[in-house]
Amino acid sequence: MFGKLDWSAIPFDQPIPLIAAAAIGVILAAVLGWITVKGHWPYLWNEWITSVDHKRIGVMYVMLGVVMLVRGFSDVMLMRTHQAAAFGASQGYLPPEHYNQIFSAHGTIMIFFGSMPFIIGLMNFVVPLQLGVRDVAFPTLNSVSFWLTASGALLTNVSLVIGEFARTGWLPYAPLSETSYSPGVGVDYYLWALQIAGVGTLMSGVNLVTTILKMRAPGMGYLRMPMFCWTALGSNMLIVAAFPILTATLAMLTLDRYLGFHFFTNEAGGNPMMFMNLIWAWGHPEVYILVLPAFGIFSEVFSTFSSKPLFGYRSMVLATLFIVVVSFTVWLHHFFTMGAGGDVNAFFGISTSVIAVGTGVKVFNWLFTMYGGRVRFDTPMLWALAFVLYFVVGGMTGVLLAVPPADFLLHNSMFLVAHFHNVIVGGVIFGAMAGYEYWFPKAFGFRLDEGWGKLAFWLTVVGTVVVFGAFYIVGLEGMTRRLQHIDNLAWYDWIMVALAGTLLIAGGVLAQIMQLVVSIRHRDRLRDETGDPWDGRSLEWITPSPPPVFNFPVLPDVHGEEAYWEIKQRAIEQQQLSEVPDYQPIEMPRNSPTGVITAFFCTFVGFALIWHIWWLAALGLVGAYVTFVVFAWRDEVEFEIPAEEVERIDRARRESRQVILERGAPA
Amino acid sequence: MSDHKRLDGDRNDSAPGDEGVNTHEPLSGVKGYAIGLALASLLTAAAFILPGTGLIWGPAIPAALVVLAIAQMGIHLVFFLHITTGSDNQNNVIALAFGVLIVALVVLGSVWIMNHLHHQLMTPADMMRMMR
Amino acid sequence: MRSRFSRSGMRVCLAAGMVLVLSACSGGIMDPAGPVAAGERTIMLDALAIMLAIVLPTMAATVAFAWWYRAGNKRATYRPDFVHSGRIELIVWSIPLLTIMFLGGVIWVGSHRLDPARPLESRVRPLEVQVVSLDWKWLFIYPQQGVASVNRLIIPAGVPVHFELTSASVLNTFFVHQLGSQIYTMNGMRSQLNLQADRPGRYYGQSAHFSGDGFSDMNFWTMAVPVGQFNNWAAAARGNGPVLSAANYRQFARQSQGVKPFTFRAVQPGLFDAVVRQQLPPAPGPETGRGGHTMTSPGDAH
Amino acid sequence: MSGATAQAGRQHGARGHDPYALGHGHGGGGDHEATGHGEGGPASKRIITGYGFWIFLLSDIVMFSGFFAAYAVLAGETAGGPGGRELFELPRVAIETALLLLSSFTCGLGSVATERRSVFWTQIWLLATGLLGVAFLVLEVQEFVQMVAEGAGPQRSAFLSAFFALVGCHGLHVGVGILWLGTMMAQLWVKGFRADILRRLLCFNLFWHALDIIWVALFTIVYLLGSGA
Ligand code: HEO
Ligand code: HEM
Ligand SMILES: [Cu+2]
Repeated sequence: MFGKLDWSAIPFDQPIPLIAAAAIGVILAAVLGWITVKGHWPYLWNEWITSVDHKRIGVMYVMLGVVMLVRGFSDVMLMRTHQAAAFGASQGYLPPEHYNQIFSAHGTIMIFFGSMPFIIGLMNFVVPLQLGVRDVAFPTLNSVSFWLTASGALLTNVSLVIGEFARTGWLPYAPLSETSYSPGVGVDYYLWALQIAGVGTLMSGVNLVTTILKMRAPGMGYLRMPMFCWTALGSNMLIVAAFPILTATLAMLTLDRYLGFHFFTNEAGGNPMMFMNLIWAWGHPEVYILVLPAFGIFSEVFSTFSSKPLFGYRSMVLATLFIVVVSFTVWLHHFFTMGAGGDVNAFFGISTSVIAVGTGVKVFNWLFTMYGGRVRFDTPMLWALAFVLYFVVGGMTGVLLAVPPADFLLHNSMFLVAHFHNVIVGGVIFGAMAGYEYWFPKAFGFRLDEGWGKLAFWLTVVGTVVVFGAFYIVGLEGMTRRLQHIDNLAWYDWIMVALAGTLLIAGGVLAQIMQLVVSIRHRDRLRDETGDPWDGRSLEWITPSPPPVFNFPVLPDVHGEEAYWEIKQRAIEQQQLSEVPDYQPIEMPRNSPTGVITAFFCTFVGFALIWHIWWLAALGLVGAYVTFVVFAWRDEVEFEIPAEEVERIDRARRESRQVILERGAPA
Repeated sequence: MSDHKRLDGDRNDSAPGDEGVNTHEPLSGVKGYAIGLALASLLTAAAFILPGTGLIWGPAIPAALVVLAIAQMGIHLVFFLHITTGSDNQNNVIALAFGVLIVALVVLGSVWIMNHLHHQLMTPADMMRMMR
Repeated sequence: MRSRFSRSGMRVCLAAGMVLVLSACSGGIMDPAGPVAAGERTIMLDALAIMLAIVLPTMAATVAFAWWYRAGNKRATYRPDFVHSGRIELIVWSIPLLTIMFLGGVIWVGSHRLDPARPLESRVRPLEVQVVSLDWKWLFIYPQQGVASVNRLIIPAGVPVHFELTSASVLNTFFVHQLGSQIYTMNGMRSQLNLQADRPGRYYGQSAHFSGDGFSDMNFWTMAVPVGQFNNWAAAARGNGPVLSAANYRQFARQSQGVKPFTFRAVQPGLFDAVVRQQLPPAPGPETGRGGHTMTSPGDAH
Repeated sequence: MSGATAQAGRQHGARGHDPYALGHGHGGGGDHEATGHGEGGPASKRIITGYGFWIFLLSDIVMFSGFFAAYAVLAGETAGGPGGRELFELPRVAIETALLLLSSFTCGLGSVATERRSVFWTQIWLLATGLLGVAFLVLEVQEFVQMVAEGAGPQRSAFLSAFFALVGCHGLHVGVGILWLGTMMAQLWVKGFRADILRRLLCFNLFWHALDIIWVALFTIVYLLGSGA
């Protein structure tokens, strides 16, 4: 009846996950109870859960990302404290089978359910606004994508209490991940969670590519798109081109595990090296999927807070496309030490370091954007500056690892761990934070508190420098990654330093949460009345904060390279707003529960397959198909907002714009 | 209204699979599909039959088959999917080119890497087999 | 070698100094004990120095630009139309490009010279060692001596060693930091590695690739000893200890942790090849995991 | 902010804001017609949908390339079991190919009928397409069953794993396509040529033709080359 699922699946013998799960369960129950008591369900259901508005979906993506980043960080606390206590004779407090799950879960959660949703959420929210259109190309599909990602995140976290998570590292290298060496359900959780979330990501990629290429405000030629749209395009092209490889690879491993195929097994001619090859053919582009949008965010931030257009726009576009293509020719640098020989290693080493050219161009153009500017040090700009200082070091160590003879020494060391955190935290997370601080007022209509924001900034930045600085050094001293127990006492001091740094980051995380709490409490004081709090340059700042469902009452007519800046300057110059347009009724897509329902069924299918509950899997599949048919049968997919309503909403906006105009120079 | 301007087809842009916007080309409609079918059948037949006839130099057969396959894919793209070089089709073709590039990189790259690995990590037994 | 980069000589010293101070003589990769490790370290430091020569000024410029052009600075000129410059564009592309071209040369030559499979130049005939990584211990077979050692690698100093490596089960990495060049061990594959210890000493070695529950303690000491002492050791090893036969091997290949170093008095000839060719089947994994039992045992396929 | 910025704005105001000296600051929505080329505003819904689906298809083809890569690498790993030469029956493959090619043709005729807004003929051709697809699947399943019965199932060797996965993945696509087709025929029956149904028909056509293209790669690389040509 329940396949392999029985009471032994619950880790009664391990207090830590049980207590954690119980705590989360209590909190969740409390939140749900509160919502029920307050009667917020209809609002949540109608306005958020079934929403197909790209802004709402974007916000939900970011919320999922934030929660999962905190979840991933709790793993970090476990790892750091455990390792600090696991030297020599002491075994620490986490047995290997548990510790191994923790670093695997940390990596998986941070990449797939922390950073990816955060970044995709920002793209979802911002790209249509910057392009001057009303939504993404496929709004309902967008909701499906989001909920599938959430479904994957849910499965990953369920593994904490029911069964186990993979103990193989964040990429389940075969043959360790094959049934012979990982008989438990951990790898199965990994496979289905990622497969479901991966489909969501892929569809989100299709959606955004189509949006950017086919839906832009009149006059918005390719070379007039804001830089963030370009990097979003690059990132989503990579998603479309790389995620299918992940899907295929995971499917092969699934076939091996479920049906006894021999893709990557030790037996019958299977080839484990093929797993590494394929997973990295996806894995390397993946890191640029993460970091390209962050580059875009920094481009926007540098330009806005230097009060200058972005320097060297054309080079930036070129560099982005360059990175997109070249990132598909470098994947072997993750297994130089497999022994493919001098020619192959040299080719991939060189092509890897060539990426530094494209990235270097970007860095230099950001510098020259500041040159001759008026630099304002608001929180987003602080993150951007810290990013450049920090990321160039991480990039440099990346290039060092791309030199095969150096990699022969550094592969799989803590130096490598330091490298990728240096670029991921310094690039992706700093970028996400900058974007969060920058676009928060747009999304919610009030700014975030600067004091707490700066505190969070300093704690996090100093903390990361300390932690990963220590990792670089122990890496050079020969320490390997993924150690549950350390018997080389020479590394002790640096592990303690890393622990101290982790505590600083924890302080940063807390300060970041405080910032949100304090800002919500003082939202009236922090209200953004104008819709343009930073003196912005691209079209999202022409809308009120938060923007109405339809974003733009009339699609903006773009006349220049910086669409909004140009409109704003013209208004200031002529001391009047553009003419009142001729408002027309607007058709917007109706909300739809398709996304949640599909994800609901997919979660069940995933869970059922993990535990071999075949009837439930079949039921879930049928449910998903029925959902699809019902969705396809809908007759009314859009609703109309009458012209008067549009006019009423836009009148308020125009009044607040008048304020900007009269001030002559917005703050 | 600019955004309601053209709801049925842009003059300079067409959906993939749609026939070109300036439709009245000679090779459109049923005729186009028929020609496509004829050409594809021809190429398929050639691929199945030629290797058995001894008309092609043995070692060159794989190359011939690959070329035939590429030609047939081209036929499908042009006559069934209406991918052309027309300006209304640029976006579709660029996307296709990007896709083909990625496919080529992944397949050729993997084969190249795995061949080298296989060669470098060959077991003594394999080496014997190679010699033979 | 260093003098070639005289322009950035200062920084070379700085970088090298920094790194060395940080990890002097810790037994890590900065303290090479053989030609391979030394070559690799030099390449690493060279590459680092070249890159620091660009990265450090970039970082300095970041701080300087941001500070000088701060909004409150009355002396800085505001130039909102300075957004494009063909000259700067050219420079911006060529600086990293040139650096990478040079680095590319280093990569090309280095990858070939230090290819792990490439024999070391030496007048001495290399010692053959066959390495098998097992869950979770190391087996070192000395075909020329006819003995084997578990969890301790004994090699003669000053003599090149030619390793052939494979794995009994999952992927591991053989790595002795001070000798250089780690390499994967994989079931059904035979990797090759050439190393040499220049001076006698005790060097830390470990698996550098995660391989399951016993991975953390899958380390071993490498003892580089004078040639005479090595021969004595081999002779002594031939004197006692069990014999490593195929049957023993199957037993030995089962998962275990914390195995104390010991030696095998004799090794069944061709054992290593049998493992590589999978004539000896891959070693079994654990019996169960949470929520699962082994459905097929890896031996079944044969 | 200040005069200087406003100044900059003013300077460029006249000929459109072109700070990057890209040289086409004429601006305005009217000059160019199509989004694809820059300036015409969002494309029509049909183009957006078609293009989105096109991108999806390309991603699907990349997924196939993963399976193709695996097949190419593992094709020689028969582990002492049967190889393609012993297993593949070219006559059946030839029939399969003919069926699929013909179904691509009927599918195209269907789209011509759709363009002429003939529900009857559209349904007829869709039905023909579906039936040809089913016939193809039947042959493929027959082949699989036969191989498994001969002890040449996917568990036998890495080569057979890769074979079953690759060909099976294509078969799965055909199966899903048939399910989709059936659903859509019902929809067309009930709802007629609504705009969204026309868009779905366009997507289905793309999908079906793409499957045929993949089959070309498949029968060439797997069957023809594999049977030792
Ligand atoms: C967002 C994530 C991200 C980013 C952006 C990068 C960027 C780079 N990475 Fe990293 N990486 C990332 C994430 C990872 N990398 C990894 C592993 C990894 C490895 C394998 C090491 C090993 O396993 O032994 C190599 C060789 C690199 C190289 C590089 C290079 C050359 C870049 C370049 O893109 C950096 C370019 C930037 C530069 C160089 C700085 C700015 C340039 C300037 C200022 C110009 C002048 C500079 C020069 C000319 C040098 N990476 C892993 C390990 C996964 C695992 O094993 O678990 C992860 C997760
Ligand atoms: C912010 C603070 C963070 C800290 C202190 C931190 C710390 C760590 C530590 C200690 C490890 C294990 C190292 C080892 O193998 O011994 C690790 C692994 C890893 N981390 Fe983080 N991390 C942080 C954030 C992130 C983020 C944001 C991401 C990704 C977006 C990330 C991705 C990874 C990955 C992929 C691994 C490898 C997991 C594996 O070995 O399988 N980390 N991290
Ligand atoms: Cu990489």
